[in-house]
Amino acid sequence: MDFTAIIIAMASLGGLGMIFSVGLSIANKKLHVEEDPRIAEVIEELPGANCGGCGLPGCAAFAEAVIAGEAEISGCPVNSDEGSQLIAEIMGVEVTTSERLIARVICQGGDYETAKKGVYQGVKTCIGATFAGGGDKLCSYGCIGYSDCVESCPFDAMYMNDNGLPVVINDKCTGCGNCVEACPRDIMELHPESHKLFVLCKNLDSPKESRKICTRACVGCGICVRLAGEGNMEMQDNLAVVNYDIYGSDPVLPTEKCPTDVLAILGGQVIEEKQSA
Amino acid sequence: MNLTTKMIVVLTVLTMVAGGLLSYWDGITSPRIEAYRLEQLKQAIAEVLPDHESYDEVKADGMILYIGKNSNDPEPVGLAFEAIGNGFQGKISIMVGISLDFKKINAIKILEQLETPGLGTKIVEDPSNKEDRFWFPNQFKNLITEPQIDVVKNIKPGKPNEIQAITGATISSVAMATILNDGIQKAKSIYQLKVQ
Amino acid sequence: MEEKTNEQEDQKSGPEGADPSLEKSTAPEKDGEKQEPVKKPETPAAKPKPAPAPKDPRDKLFKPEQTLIISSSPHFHTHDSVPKIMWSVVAALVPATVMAIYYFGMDTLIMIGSCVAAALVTEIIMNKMKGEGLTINDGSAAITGLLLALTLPPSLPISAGVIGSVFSISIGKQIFGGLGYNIFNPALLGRAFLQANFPVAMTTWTYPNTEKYAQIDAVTAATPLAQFKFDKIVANYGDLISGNVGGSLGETSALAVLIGGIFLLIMKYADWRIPVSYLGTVFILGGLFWFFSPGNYPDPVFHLLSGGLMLGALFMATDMVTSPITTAGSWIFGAGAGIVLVIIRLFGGVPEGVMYSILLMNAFTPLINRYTRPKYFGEVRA
Amino acid sequence: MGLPTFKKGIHPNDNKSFTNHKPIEYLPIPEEVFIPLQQHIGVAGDVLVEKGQEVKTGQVIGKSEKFVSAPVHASITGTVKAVDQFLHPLGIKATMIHIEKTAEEDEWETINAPENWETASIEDLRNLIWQAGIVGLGGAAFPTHVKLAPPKEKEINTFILNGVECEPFLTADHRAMLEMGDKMLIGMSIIMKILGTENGYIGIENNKPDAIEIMNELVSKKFPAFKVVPLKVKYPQGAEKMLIEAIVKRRVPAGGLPMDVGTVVNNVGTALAVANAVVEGKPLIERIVTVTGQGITEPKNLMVRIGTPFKTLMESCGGLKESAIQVYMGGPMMGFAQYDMNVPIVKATSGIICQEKSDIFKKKTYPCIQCGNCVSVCPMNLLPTRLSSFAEMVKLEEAEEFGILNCIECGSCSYVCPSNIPLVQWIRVGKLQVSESKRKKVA
Amino acid sequence: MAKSKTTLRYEFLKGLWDENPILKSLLGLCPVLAVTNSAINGLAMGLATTFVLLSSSIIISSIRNLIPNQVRIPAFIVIIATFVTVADRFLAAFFPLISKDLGPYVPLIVVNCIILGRQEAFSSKNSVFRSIIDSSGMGVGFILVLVALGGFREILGSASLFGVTVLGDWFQPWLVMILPGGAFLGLGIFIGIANWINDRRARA
Amino acid sequence: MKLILLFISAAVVNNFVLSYFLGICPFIGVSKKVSSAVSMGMAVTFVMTITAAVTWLIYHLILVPANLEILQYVSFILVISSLVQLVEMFVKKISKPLYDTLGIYLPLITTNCAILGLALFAVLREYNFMESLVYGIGAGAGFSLAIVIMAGIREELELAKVPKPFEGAGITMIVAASLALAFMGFAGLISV
Ligand SMILES: Cc1cc2nc3c(=O)[nH]c(=O)nc-3n(C[C@H](O)[C@H](O)[C@H](O)COP(=O)(O)O)c2cc1C
Ligand SMILES: Cc1cc2nc3c(=O)[nH]c(=O)nc-3n(C[C@H](O)[C@H](O)[C@H](O)COP(=O)(O)O)c2cc1C
Ligand SMILES: Cc1cc2nc3c(=O)[nH]c(=O)nc-3n(C[C@H](O)[C@H](O)[C@H](O)COP(=O)(O)O)c2cc1C
Ligand SMILES: Cc1cc2nc3c(=O)[nH]c(=O)nc-3n(C[C@H](O)[C@H](O)[C@H](O)CO)c2cc1C
Ligand code: SF4
Ligand code: SF4
Ligand code: SF4
Ligand code: SF4
Ligand code: FES
Repeated sequence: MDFTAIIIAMASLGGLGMIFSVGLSIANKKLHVEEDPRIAEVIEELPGANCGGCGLPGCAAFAEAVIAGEAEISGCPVNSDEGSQLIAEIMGVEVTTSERLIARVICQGGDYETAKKGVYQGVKTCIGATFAGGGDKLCSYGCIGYSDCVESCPFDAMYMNDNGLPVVINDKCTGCGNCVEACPRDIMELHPESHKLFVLCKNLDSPKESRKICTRACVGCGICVRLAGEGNMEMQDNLAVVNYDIYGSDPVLPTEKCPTDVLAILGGQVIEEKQSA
Repeated sequence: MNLTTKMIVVLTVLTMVAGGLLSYWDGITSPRIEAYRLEQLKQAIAEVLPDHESYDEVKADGMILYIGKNSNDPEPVGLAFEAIGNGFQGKISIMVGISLDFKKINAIKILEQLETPGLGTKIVEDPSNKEDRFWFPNQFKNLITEPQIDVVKNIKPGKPNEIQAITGATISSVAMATILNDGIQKAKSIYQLKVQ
Repeated sequence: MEEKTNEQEDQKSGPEGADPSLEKSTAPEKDGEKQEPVKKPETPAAKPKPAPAPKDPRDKLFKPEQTLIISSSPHFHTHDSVPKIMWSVVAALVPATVMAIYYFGMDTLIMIGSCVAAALVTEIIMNKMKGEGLTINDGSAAITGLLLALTLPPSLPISAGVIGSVFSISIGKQIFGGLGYNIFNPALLGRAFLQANFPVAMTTWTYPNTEKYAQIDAVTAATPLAQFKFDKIVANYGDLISGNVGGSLGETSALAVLIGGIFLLIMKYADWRIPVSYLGTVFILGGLFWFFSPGNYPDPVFHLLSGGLMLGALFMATDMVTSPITTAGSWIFGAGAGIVLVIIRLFGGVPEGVMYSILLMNAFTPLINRYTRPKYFGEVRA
Repeated sequence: MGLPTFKKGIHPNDNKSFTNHKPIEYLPIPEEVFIPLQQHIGVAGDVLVEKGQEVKTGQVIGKSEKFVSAPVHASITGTVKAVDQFLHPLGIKATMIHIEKTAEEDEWETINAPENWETASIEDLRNLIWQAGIVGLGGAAFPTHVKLAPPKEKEINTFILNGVECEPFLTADHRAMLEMGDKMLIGMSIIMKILGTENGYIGIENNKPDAIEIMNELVSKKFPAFKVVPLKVKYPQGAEKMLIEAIVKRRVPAGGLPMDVGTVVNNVGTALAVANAVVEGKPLIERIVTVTGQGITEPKNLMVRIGTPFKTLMESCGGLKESAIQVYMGGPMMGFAQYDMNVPIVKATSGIICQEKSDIFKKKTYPCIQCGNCVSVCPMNLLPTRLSSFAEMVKLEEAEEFGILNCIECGSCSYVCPSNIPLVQWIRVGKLQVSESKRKKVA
Repeated sequence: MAKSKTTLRYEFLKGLWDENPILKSLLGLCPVLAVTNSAINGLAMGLATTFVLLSSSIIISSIRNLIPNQVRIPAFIVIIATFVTVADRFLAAFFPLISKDLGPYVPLIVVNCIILGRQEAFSSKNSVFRSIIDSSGMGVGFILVLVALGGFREILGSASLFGVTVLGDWFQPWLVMILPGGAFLGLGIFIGIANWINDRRARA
Repeated sequence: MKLILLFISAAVVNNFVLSYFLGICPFIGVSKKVSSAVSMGMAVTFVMTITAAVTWLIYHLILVPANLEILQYVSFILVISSLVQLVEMFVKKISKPLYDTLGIYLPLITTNCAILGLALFAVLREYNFMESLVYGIGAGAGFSLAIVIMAGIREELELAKVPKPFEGAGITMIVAASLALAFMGFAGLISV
């Protein structure tokens, strides 16, 4: 065993190591750029879907905004409460839990229920169809049915049913609102979980018109308004509207009285049950 | 310990340990590696030179001549050297065994090459040729080197200094001839200078 | 875009009286994904139906007197279509195919047939695997098979041709998404694959069955380019034009290729800029080398007529899918391919570089497109 | 080389022989009209009438005080039946005023035209044009008084009268030039007086030799300052930017307006309307509409009241054939498909085209084969194939970088695409999304 | 990174499929591509890598608290490089033929992203025992893919497996499979198939 | 002339990525956008050049005289990683834009086979200092060429309908295979 060789080796490599560690430590002092280490920590805790549901261009941007105090800690709609809690720990504050939002499909005019106005040919997206008279369904207010909302959902929380209507899978919906953005007809709406009563129609046509257009259109008969009581619901432009500020969370309303079955009480269940028949 | 010292100490200690460890390992492995290298060399020389007992090394100009000897024979049995040159893709290095007058190749062995598999690699062996997988390197056995080694294509060589090119790898074949021709020239001049 | 016809429209609403939506109320249950309703929703299926009610609630709905087409402008369209273009290319390849059969015998026909068939079958299989409609009618797979066959040496085993054809369509085209999305020319990629796979078979040539070569008993021939590269022999132009030389099936007769190519250019199915710049660059660059050192380098006309240049420039470089869409891009594409070709032919390890030059420029095409985007009307660029 | 024109563009079959020889017919006053409040680019007016109210022809029934807006007038004398949502030819529900005819003869409520326009002040003239509710009749329906009020720093030195009518089938402008050229040129003079320019050009495509001849004659007789410019037949020659390039060789900058290069362009119909308003005090209540195509029994050029349902026009043309499968408002390249014949004629309706066969229906769509045809025809020098894929893949930044907002939706690209890709529709989607995301960024 | 909940079993198995370093994380691709022209080379490379991975994990996880963050990477690399040298010399001394075939790719294990990646992501944060489990899982996953890819390429490219001829004379070897193009192609197909299987599993 | 040929050989004919499989991780990872590919290419070229110079010095001035070739890997990698880290810190300090386009890629490069491979090849082939330097630049240029082409193609493929399982890495490998096939055309052009 040649010990000199070993010593030389230790000395040379050790020397190299020393030189560079000295260099690095000097550099570490002289060249250090301050950056909040919490940004990285927050990013760790985010789900990383980069869905934009928070209104910022991505998870990293959201993290920076949280650190800068420009965004709510619970502002990420996707993050679990547990996750938000962890971020809060990083930030050293309490989280305010907001009520869960769920997307609702406010139309029941599927292929089966609505009148057709012709044959649509062209781009099979809802927004594309708006440039050519809005698809082949006659209703100018209802769902076009080319699934823009479904495509836009980053969490696979939607699908199109056989009747050509979108369906939200409640458990998967995070309330990010992408589908609301995507829908050119404003059929998708975000509602707090506590909203139970819905008028599943957007048609503003006169009763005469709407009867001709869809078997599941609100025909503006006003029965529901009368049953619900003044102030709780009202008719606006031939359409019944629920006043959610004071009503709609715990309604006791005989929904079957609605002649076209647009009135629905939706719990957590999939809206499809209401729409497919 | 503050951070800076810690950084320096940790890295220095680590590298020292690593250096020591490796040097120790070097002591164990390098003799074996060296032995293997020598073994390989000896084997290659043995393959290209006729029977011999030992060889002398003559170094010059970056080339080593191995002169094969038998103890009871004053004349060396022949000469071996490594010829290196460019092939189709990269360097080809060939161990050449040659007669002392440099007129006749005894045999060659290709030590390294980077030719295209299946094409240029036929200079080493040709698995598709069932009769003689080594037909190409075997062509060099007892090949006459004067005036120089020539390559012919698609026909059987007519002259004693000709070899037949590999179909589809003319470049590699020609490169072999060139490397040998150049190497022989160089070895010859070294031999004449140093040995004679 | 799937087309919708009136008939389909009718079928969609189901047979008279039957209520398709009734079945749907038992729509796929996703376990755990649905919560129990707060209150059982009243579905009409559960609701007692008023007895004499109209059979179908939709009877009351509006029915247009005349079903009209709703589409976005423009409502006019040319009469060109993808299949029309593709089958015209096949037609344009007929002269070269005929010459190939004439020179290399009926085996050629079998080779071409197998390659085309393999291409079509692969296309069908890939269509099925991807779960999409059949796309063989558009003709592009047939072109790929045909062009691949025309670039193969006459003596290549049929099985190798079939392997190449399968590779062309599966890896060269369908894996990128099918027609229109491939980056590399599928036929050439298939050929490059074969070249690397079976290098010897792919560089073994035979002479045409013509009188000129009847006496020569050599099994293997050399292509004019290889002859020049390794032995500095220049073939005569007449043979090059008519195709009476060794080489790939469809490339030997410059004239036959040219006839088909000109047809394509006239029909505007191929961008004239690409062959012009490709051939032009080869002519000029090759000419320069020849001018300064005629002994070492072949003359430019020889360059143009020999090897697969004509076939490549007219039929393969012009494949619109894999060439730039901008006009400036087309010029650059052709010129780049020309430069690469001359470098490979004069200095490379292989005698012919058409395939590689086009494949390389295919790789550059996205970048070319990117950097040659024309200024749009009134654009001011920083 | 000959006639001036612009770069790129296409040559669709012009199909004008259906109606180009048919004189303009006056459609009898219709039984009812539906007058949308919004028939122009800009702010919609407020309703000035109530249900049950009697209105006279020419009476203002909707208007807004906002600058970029135009009033609408009753086009017949009658009673207001309803103010409600009705289907607009653009495929949306819009507020319209439904008037039922009560008198066979018009009772006019005109605007105060000056005695002699040549001495009237520019302010008055412009005001008059606003009162008359005149908007561009070339298709975009931009309020003309706004166009004629360029900001001070933009000096306007050229006016071009757009008599190109490059869309296939349409002949309304062509007939107007033949039959009402006189009045039209007076309108042009008025516009040029307002703009204060001396250089007037009249651009006409070479497939209307009779119009060129008549205009030349009129010009040489009465308006020697004007110049008639015959243009090579090519679509979309009529688009402002192309026309300006063809005639005065100026390029409107991207995102800019013609006035950025000192030019204003107006349609021949607009000039006619200006003359009607200024000389006769008649607001814009009628326009020429070409009803044509294989799918209509008897193609015609009709002078019709704004608000007349399509149905009425078709009946006067012998009705829609059984075999008709498509009807659109406007030309085949830019027109809007219709499915309900109750929609009314609006100020921007230049024609109703009824087709028996459709070029695109049932035609298969293939993936883009990168042939570059679309690139080689786009008059705006865009890469339509890329724009459409960007829109499809929602790559808005790239789309904007590639100039999607500059597309004039002329349809040339879709027309030539061998893969039959609905390029323009995708591009429209992209444009909408890009401008939305831009707006969001600003907000 | 609250991984403490996961079971040891999963800690090991994840390397085989769910977090397979090659098919999922796409790390350490250079040796994968370069040396898989035969199954035996793949195996040797896999073993060498696993050795380095395992030994450096042990060392790093045991001294993880001593190393300051700023010199983390140099320190890790020195440790890794040491073991690589050990392995390289070992091969050269005892398996010279394989060492020759693997050429310069053994030293390149130093910079193999898998090893550094595992140290960064796991060993520097977990106990020695967990690190060993994790590294062996990763190592086995690595070896499996290497051998499979090596086998695939060897069969097609040389008609043999582990040096034994398996395909008869009728088979003309696909030389491209032992060339660079074949390496990329083979790995691409492997990745595609792996994703396809995952998709199917996710949907089922 | 030798140096020029060496450069072309390293950049094109024996491309590091396409024929030696070095630096595949960044080649796959950072080739999604042309702009970042260009930055990565520049960063790699920069580090390669430094590496070629520094490792040559270390090898020939320290390791060979002291007969310590066994420390080759350790010392090379130590030097490279420390240097890169220093450069990164430096860039971050002096220029934010430069850091954003180049700096953030630097740490990725430490663990890039291409760098160490370059150092080892240069030693293996017994290049002198100048050759070593040119080899470094050429290899960097070759890497940049490959990654920029790949990024261009991948940007285009964003618009393509690649089957789901092959999206991303799968198709990237297939493209790399095709590129490797195409680059075989340069085989035998130069054999240095
Ligand atoms: C992918 C590829 C690899 C090649 N590899 C070699 C090679 O290793 N050796 C060689 O001499 N030629 C090689 N070539 C060159 C050609 O095969 C060339 O045509 C041949 O050298 C000419 O020989 P021939 O006249 O017998 O056909 C290669 C060509 C290609 C396309
Ligand atoms: C938002 C907007 C503002 C405009 N402002 C003016 C203007 O200030 N002056 C003007 O002369 N034209 C203006 N225009 C009209 C355009 O010049 C042009 O006439 C109109 O966009 C229709 O042209 P087209 O039919 O060729 O598309 C404006 C148009 C739009 C859409
Ligand atoms: C593609 C395209 C084609 C057009 N073709 C015509 C045309 O043929 N005739 C016309 O008067 N205006 C045409 N226009 C409208 C003009 O661009 C411009 O808006 C109009 O001439 C302005 O006049 P106005 O404000 O009086 O309508 C076209 C616009 C576009 C975008
Ligand atoms: C002018 C022209 C040339 C073509 N050349 C080729 C070709 O060289 N190779 C090929 O596979 N397909 C070719 N095609 C067919 C088609 O474009 C090709 O299959 C696509 O690349 C598949 O996406 C050509 C088509 C046209 C119109
Ligand atoms: S359904 Fe709508 S709100 Fe819910 S997750 Fe999907 S896109 Fe977001
Ligand atoms: S809800 Fe809206 S986006 Fe969804 S399919 Fe209907 S119209 Fe389209
Ligand atoms: S992109 Fe727009 S401007 Fe260009 S041709 Fe198409 S529609 Fe016309
Ligand atoms: S014309 Fe159609 S097929 Fe051709 S490039 Fe344009 S979009 Fe693609
Ligand atoms: S293994 Fe080579 S760069 Fe990652």
